[in-house]
Amino acid sequence: MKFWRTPLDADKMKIPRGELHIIVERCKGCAFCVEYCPRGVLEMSDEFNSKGYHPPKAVEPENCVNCDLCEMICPEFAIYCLTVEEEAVPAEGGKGS
Amino acid sequence: MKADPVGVRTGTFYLDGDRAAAEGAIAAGCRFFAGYPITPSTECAEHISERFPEVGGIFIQMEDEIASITAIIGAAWGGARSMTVTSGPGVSLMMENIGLAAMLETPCVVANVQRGGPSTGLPTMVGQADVMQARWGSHGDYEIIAYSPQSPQEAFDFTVKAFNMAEKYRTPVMVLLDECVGHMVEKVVIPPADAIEVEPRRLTDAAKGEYLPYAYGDDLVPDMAEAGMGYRFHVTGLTHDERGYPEMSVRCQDWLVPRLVAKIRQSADDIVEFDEENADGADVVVVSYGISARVSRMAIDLAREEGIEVGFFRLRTIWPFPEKRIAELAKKIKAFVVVEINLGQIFYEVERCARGQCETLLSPHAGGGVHDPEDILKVIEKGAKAK
Amino acid sequence: MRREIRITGFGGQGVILSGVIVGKAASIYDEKNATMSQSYGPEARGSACSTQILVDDKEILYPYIRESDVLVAMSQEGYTKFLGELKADGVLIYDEDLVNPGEIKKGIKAYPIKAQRIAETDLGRKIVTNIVILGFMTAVTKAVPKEAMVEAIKTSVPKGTIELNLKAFERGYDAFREGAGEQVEEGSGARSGAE
Amino acid sequence: MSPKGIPEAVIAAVSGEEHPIAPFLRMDRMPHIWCSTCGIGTTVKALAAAFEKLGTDLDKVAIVSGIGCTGRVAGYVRLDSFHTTHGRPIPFATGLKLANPELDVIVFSGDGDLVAIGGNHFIHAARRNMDIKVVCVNNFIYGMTGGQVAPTTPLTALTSTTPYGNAEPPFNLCHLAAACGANYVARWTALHVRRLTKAFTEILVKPGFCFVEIITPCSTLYARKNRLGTGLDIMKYYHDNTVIEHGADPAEADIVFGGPIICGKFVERDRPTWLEYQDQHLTERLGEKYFRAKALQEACER
Repeated sequence: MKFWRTPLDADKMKIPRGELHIIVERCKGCAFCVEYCPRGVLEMSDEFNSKGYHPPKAVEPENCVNCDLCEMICPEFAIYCLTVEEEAVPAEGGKGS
Repeated sequence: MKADPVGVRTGTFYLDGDRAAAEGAIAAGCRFFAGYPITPSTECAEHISERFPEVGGIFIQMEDEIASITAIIGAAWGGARSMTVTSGPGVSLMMENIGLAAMLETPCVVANVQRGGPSTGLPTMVGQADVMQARWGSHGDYEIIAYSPQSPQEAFDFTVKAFNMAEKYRTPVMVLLDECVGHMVEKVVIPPADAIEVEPRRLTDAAKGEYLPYAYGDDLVPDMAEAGMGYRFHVTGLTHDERGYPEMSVRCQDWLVPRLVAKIRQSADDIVEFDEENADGADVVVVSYGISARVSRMAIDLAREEGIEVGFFRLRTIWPFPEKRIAELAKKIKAFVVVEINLGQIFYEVERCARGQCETLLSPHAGGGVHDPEDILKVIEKGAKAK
Repeated sequence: MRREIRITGFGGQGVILSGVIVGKAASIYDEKNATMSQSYGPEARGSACSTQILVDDKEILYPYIRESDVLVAMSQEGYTKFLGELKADGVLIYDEDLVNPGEIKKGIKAYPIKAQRIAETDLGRKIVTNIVILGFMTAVTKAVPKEAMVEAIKTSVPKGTIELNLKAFERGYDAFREGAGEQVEEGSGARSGAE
Repeated sequence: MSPKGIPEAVIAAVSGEEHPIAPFLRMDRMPHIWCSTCGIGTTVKALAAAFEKLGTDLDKVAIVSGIGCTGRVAGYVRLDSFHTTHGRPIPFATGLKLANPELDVIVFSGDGDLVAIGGNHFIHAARRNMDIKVVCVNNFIYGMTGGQVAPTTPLTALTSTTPYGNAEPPFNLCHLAAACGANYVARWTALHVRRLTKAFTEILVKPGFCFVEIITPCSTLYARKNRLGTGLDIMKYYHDNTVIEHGADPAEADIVFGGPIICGKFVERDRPTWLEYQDQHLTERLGEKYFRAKALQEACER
């Protein structure tokens, strides 16, 4: 993970990881999640769901930091993140890298 | 279940019908009242506002009649026995939400102290022209229960009954006073609490997660849950299924609405009350209710002095209408004479039930006063001459 | 026997309370039926105000006055308005400082009383005028037993004023002298009553 | 099975999992009826998140809606929920709350419902400081009936009943609520999901009449008629044109067509609620005779 200014405690920081879940059939293709994901995890897919909408797909799922914004902003309750309980992912540029 | 003694002011009082209805409500366990001032019903609200702080009731004067009826429906779902009181123009405003109460199957009581109409009409003077509005006022099919007291004593008694029927059948119940009964002061005896029967609310005992708000048994009345009991139920004014969920379909409409009507109609014998005097063997039967029933009896006495065989039929409940008995009497008599302070409302109901088997005559009054007994007598005389 | 009583006056004279007391006395402290109705709206606020009490041994079927047996007038306006409904041989009771009855029809039994003056000077409280006149009416008409009226007053007036009101009642009651208020001779203007 | 979509059971079976909001919603009623890019669902998610944060006992929460698109919220959330008549959720909630003061009562409805047909109830409930939480999803238009002008429609905006543009000044809802005496007044947009969630956590614990206005896209009707693009374009508009100003005078926070949207927590104060005032006043006046006096005394001692 890159910082514009390396925090002093970057070596102790854990970067949270999220596991994205997309309920494709519930999606109505508003693209809010794609637009507002701060980590650029999502993209609209070319696939149709059965209602004819293009649901999002995770193009960089490993970038998800479990911020929940997609889950919060989705008006369809069609996307959510689950916390991935892993060891700390060291931040790039920190002392631990 | 007996009445809570906290609310019962046992004794002999000199009370007007409005205040007697208020005492009836409190005795029946009413602990939430929302209302808006309107003549000639205001004395009831005033009396409750004075009494409630000492019995644990919540009185709130709302911003209009629509808010008042809606608040009492909300209060019923919050666990209170609730009531509002109003008069003609106020009832007109309440009608949409009386339909909501019928649709959600909400026990609550609406008292209408009838005055002369239409529109603002005669605010301080008597009328009985809201009886059909009581039955048909809100849009869509539903049934209603309505009582018609003829004295302050009955204003007390019938208001207690109204609460009981509201709980028993989970329906809004109307008490149709008229200005004359509402404002007339007369002796009222309030019995001790243990002599007043109070119908308990039909609360569900279903396990959490298994409650279906509109599942019903033989009596067609679903058990109720109140907010906060943990059932987390949903109710809606939309056509709904037994889960309370909206379902816009012919099938669901046909499942729901006929039952709303049938739950009252099939129990009509339990609900309907009337007084009958010398109706069997009479040539003419006078049908009346409210204050007109009292005045009618003067005319009946005059007619009997003339040798006319007159019977008397007084509606204690107006809705449901005592169809069966009216139909039976129609076969035996020459004529019904309907005495009411309007230009023909219950008259049509009697005529419908008589099915042409006897004459049905109206002794009308446009409102503002009661009938002259001599005018009623003339109609009785006409009825006696019917074939 | 049905008796129809009209009490009329200004709003604020205690007309309605008077009606309640008479009705309560008859129906609760005597064994009769009695209904009381009052006038509503602007009438009750400063102008002519009235109450009608119907007393009967039987159930009261007709709720309004058709022909009054007794008219108690505490204002000119009320007197003018309701004189017409008084029976040809009815009883008229009026405060003679407040009502000029003009020519009283033959047959009507008229009983004047200076009720407000008695209340003000003898009792020191104008507010009990209505109770003075009720005492007088009770003595004149015997429509309701005196004891019943006393009980009704006790349970109808504010607690602190019971004694004063009972005194007012007695004072009005005693103001009637048997034999007074015989039928008024036409145009004679001769009225014998209390003070 | 819903006539419109895939049954939830199938979705759950296919995806194998369920959304974390599921316990809060009536999943058997999903999918909901709201259009693509409508923000109402987002506001519901924020409410659910607020409950989760607070750890609220949901058995003691009741929600009341009126009629309209937002009026359907009561039908979707798994609380004691009441879908009432048009304009009347506030008086219904008033009765519900006063009959059982232990309940948290939330009114969740739209702008047409709450401030047009229900406007009188709105101002009086605020005046009384009735202890209910009023959430108004404001999309500037009557959605369910097909895009007619609302009392919130900005001047000049096109609607199906103002085909030449709206010539009536709209209500500023926050100003209205504040002027009438609300204890808490805030405005956010459907984009401000975190701040909105925070606002919900605040009103759920704050006594008295609390009001949150949420500016929300209606892409199907309002945006289309006014050529404002997609729902996403509107969200971008919120992003670029929102001015967050806590404590701003709500009188200065009018919404103008094409203008900035001032958001924030405008009012937070502590007027006594209707029932608190009744209790205090009647205890003073009636003493022991006041029925609730004893219970209140016991509550104080506890």
